[in-house]
Amino acid sequence: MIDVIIGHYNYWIVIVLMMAGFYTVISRGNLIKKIVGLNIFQTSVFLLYISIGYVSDGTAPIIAEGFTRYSNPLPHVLILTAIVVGVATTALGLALVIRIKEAYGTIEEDDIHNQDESL
Amino acid sequence: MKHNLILRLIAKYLFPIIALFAFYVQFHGDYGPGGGFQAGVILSVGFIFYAMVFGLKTVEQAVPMSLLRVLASMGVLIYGGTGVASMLMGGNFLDYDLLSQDPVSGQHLGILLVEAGVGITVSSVTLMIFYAFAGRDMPADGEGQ
Amino acid sequence: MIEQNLSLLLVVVPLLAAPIAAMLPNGRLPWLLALAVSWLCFILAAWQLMVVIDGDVIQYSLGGWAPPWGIEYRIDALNAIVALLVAAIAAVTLPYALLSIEQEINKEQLSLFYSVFLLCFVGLLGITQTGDIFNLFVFLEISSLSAYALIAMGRDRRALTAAFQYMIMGTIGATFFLIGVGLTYVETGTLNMLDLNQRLQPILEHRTVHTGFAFMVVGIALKLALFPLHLWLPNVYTYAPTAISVFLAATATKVAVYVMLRVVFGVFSNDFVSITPADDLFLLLGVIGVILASAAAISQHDVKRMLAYSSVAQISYMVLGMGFASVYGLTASIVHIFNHALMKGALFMAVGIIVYRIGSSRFKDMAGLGRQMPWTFAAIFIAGLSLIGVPGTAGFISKWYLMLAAIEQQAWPVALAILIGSLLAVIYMWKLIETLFFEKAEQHEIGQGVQQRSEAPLSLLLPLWLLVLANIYFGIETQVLLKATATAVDLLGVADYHE
Amino acid sequence: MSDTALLLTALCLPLFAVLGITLTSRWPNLREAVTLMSSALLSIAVFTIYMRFSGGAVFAIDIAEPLPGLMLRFEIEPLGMLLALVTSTLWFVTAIYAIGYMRKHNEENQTRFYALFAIAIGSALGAAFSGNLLTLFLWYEVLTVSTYPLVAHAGTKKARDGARTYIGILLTTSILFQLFAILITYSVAGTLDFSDGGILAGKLDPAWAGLLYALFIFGIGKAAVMPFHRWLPAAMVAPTPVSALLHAVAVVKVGVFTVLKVTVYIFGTDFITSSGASDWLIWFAGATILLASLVAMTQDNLKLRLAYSTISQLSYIVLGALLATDMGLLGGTMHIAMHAFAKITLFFAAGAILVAAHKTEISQLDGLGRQMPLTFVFFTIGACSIIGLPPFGGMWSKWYLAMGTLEAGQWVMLAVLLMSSLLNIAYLLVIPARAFFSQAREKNAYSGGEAPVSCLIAMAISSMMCIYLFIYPEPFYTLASMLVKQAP
Repeated sequence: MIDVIIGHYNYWIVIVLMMAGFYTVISRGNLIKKIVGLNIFQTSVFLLYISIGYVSDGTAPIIAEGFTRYSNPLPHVLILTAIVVGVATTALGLALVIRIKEAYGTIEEDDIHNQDESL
Repeated sequence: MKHNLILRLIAKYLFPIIALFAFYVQFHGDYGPGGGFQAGVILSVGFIFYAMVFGLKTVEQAVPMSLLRVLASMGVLIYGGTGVASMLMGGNFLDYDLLSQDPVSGQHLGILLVEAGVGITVSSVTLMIFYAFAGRDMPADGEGQ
Repeated sequence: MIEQNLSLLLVVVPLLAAPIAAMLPNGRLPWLLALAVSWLCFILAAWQLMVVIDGDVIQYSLGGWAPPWGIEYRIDALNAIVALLVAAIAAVTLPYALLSIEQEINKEQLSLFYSVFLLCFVGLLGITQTGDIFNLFVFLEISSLSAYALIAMGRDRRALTAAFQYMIMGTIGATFFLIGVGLTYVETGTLNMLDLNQRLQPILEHRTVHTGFAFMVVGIALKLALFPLHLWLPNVYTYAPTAISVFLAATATKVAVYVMLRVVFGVFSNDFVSITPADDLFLLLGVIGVILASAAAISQHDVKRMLAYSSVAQISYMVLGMGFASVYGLTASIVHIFNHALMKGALFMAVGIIVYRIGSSRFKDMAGLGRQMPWTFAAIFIAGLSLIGVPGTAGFISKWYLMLAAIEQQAWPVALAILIGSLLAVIYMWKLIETLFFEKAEQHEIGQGVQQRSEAPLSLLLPLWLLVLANIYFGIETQVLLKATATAVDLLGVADYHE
Repeated sequence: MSDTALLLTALCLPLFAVLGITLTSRWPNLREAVTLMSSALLSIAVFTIYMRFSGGAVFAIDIAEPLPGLMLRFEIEPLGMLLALVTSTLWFVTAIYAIGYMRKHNEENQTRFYALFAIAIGSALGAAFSGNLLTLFLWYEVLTVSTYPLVAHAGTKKARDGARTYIGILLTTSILFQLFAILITYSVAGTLDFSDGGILAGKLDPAWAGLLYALFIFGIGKAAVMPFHRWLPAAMVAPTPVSALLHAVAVVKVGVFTVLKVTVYIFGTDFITSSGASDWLIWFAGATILLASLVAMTQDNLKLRLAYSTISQLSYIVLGALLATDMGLLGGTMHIAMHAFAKITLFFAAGAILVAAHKTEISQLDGLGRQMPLTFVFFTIGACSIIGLPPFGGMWSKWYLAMGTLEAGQWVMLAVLLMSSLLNIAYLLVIPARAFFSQAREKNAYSGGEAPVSCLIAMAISSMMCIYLFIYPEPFYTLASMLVKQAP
């Protein structure tokens, strides 16, 4: 039992981060906090990918004398792309938040909602 | 921040080092860890750091937004152009083997070009994002200065 | 030379055009470039469909790396249909966009707008072309990110909140998809969809595979606005610039439906679906979606919003087809992907023309407008009939197959729900038609913007009528589409239904 | 002209008429000339088709294949020929009538009116010549949709509400029941082609046949079997020529025509008799005949009374189909033609009274007969034909229907038919009786004379046809008996 918990510690970290991020996205009304939550959520997935690419006792996947076990580089490459996507999303999200702030004067979801309702 | 002598001094010396490191990462990319993404971000970090110390206007004079837009586009075109070039030579898209006489040097050339394109685009886009946020005049309610 | 690189050119041409458009001066040049590219892509996509319509497959290895290691573009009939659809819609939307976008968007943003539009186009085409599931994720995000940016350019400030909401939900969806891809990768060690399919077959019982499947399906369901994950959609379609509403309503969700089809039946296989509750869930959500979204459409005060809810209902039809997991069901889904794009594209265009003239899309502002704008009105009328599923229009064909699928499996409640959905469509379309034709115009209350209650310019009407005529054409002459669909369904490996 | 070309010409003529009417919208005289010309040409074309058809020519064209194995097909058989003859001749008559009526009544949007009218006729013709159930359904729906603006022509709130009921009931029944039934038929039989003896026999469990048949009977809302009859009175808000041609002839006749088609060519009379599919549906038809007659008696509005009378008469035809006997089918088929000529006369008269004297209620008609004697004479002729008195055409169809009930041993239905004839007398003949024999109660009674000449001409033609058809029921009798011979 304890082996299951400790042996899969990377998954536990991923799950905790994922839930924390997801909860932040859902529960916070502040748009910036939502983006922060989204980032945490995405990061947990990056971690998931990176940890599954790890091979026990493996080294970085660089061809060199004396090393025969390498970590799987593919998930790392994939996640590099995913990180770029994440950065783009964050940048776009922040840009939207700035424009929302300019248009509404607030970045609280409830306030924005009230302003639109009263329109 | 304009009066903080130490920072200004360090910034001046640090910038070339950051740029150099960026180029190292860029050109080392086809052998070891590194490549266009990382190099691009590092290079733009150099500019951003400089802008934080000396003000946005200084950097904008050196690297204006319009230039960045062209650079970002050019980067994508270099990347795509490499692919199209290999296609025109009768191979598949991005098949570097055909770019040069022998496949090995072709692979070298190809990845170098593609990474260069990526690097240019990433650094200019990152800078553009920074400009867009930092150069934005926020409504006068005391925030976002 | 061209034929050999056909599948790739469809992605590369708009990809290279996008940065060029960004560098062009603001004005009509970027538009011209985008137009040329979209027409070129349309020709290429039609060519591609002709090649694969008999069941051939175009394989293309990027960089010469053989699959499953390298990224492979793998085109069969299903990809080709959807790619043709995306290219065709872009090719008719762009002529339409010229005037409406000049009215809605700042002059300084024009070249960027068309650049981002092309990026969105690349993303959608890329999704249809690629045979690599991670590459698919990347294209999905390219299209989504550019879509968020395009939506945010809408005139109303609510476009910003709509785009933000869409971005949050879309990113969660994409991340879910990514988790699913990761979990299946752990189990199989491959990302090539064909290879995945083969390697998954022996391990269909594994719990990780099931978890991965669940994550992927939920992720895509967010993107395609499957009820009840549709909350982002009405705002987006309502507040986005008109041409973008047309383009996204006709393509974005359809491409997501394609992804769902490809993942569920192409990657995991029909055998897998039958051991999971996914098919029943599709049926259940489809039925609820059809009824509730149609009912919601009836109570809207804004036409664009009404059409958006109608889209949710129509997407539910496609999901129903997947739920049946039979030849008829999938045929219905694929044909409806195509036909719904035609009818919704036409309807959003027509409403956009009205907005172009009177500056509002609310029912009360367009009372009696049918008399001043007879051609627009006639277009709404015919496209509306297609939406309802009246015979002689494209909408009838897809409803026909869907009903056959339901009757075949004796799923009477579902059959009833489909018919009731059609009736609800009658009600909300008739509400619009009556308003346009019989209400008396209120003189004192007018929306802001241009106030010319007269027929729209030809460059807006022509693309609209092209789509309207397509609605009739594909309701009568369906051989090519049905043949391609039959090939596609065959390749997805769904057997005839047996009791 | 070859047979195929002739058929296509007939089908396209109304479309050309639409084009011509739209183009000449600025010159009303020319526009009406176009309408008259095309209706005359159509009548000639359809009559030529009939001549060739009775000479043994086979008309069949496949236009397109919208669904694999399901053609968009036109094919002529006796029943459709009959409907086409009735529709095209009466279009001509109505066109004459409409010119006088619309001008006298100062209606707006006359171009739209004439154009949509032509579309409606075209789709009725398309339905008549349909070669399979899918094509028939297509035209059925086109007819529904194209007549909607005609019903709502006045644009008032009342007209819009009426039109909404109209389209609501017709579309609801057709989508919810009829389309469903067609789909079930297709998935059971694998085809929708009309074929002698039906396509369902032996493929469908007889226990389900009744249910499917009911889906058809109620799904064909245009046949106005209770409880889906509300649209017909609602449609009376339309201008009178519309009520006359569409809601006495084209639309409702397409409805009962579809019922007959389904009975003969989809189920097959043998299958219906052997499976007992129609046993319980007959009661609906019988109830509709009686109830609608009773309701008609309570209506004071002339057009509403005629509408309920139509509902009742339509169920005669449905009854003929449900009996599924030779005589029943013969009577039902002939009643399509006989009722059409009689009922259109009645509607013409109602419209003439409206444009001339501006009266809509029966209680206002007292003494009007002396001012408009011709109109009321024509009305009486039409009414007698509907009742089924000799020497009027309506007698033949009632006769055969009664024979049909005897053949099927449905004594109750025979009683229903006789009762209904009595009720017809009560609610129809009372109208001319009041007009001729009562004294006008109002002080400033109408004294303006007859309706416009073109209205009178139209009424004269249609009422003379009622008499002519008694002496010489030829084309219709021949066609009906051809149909019955085909149905084994």
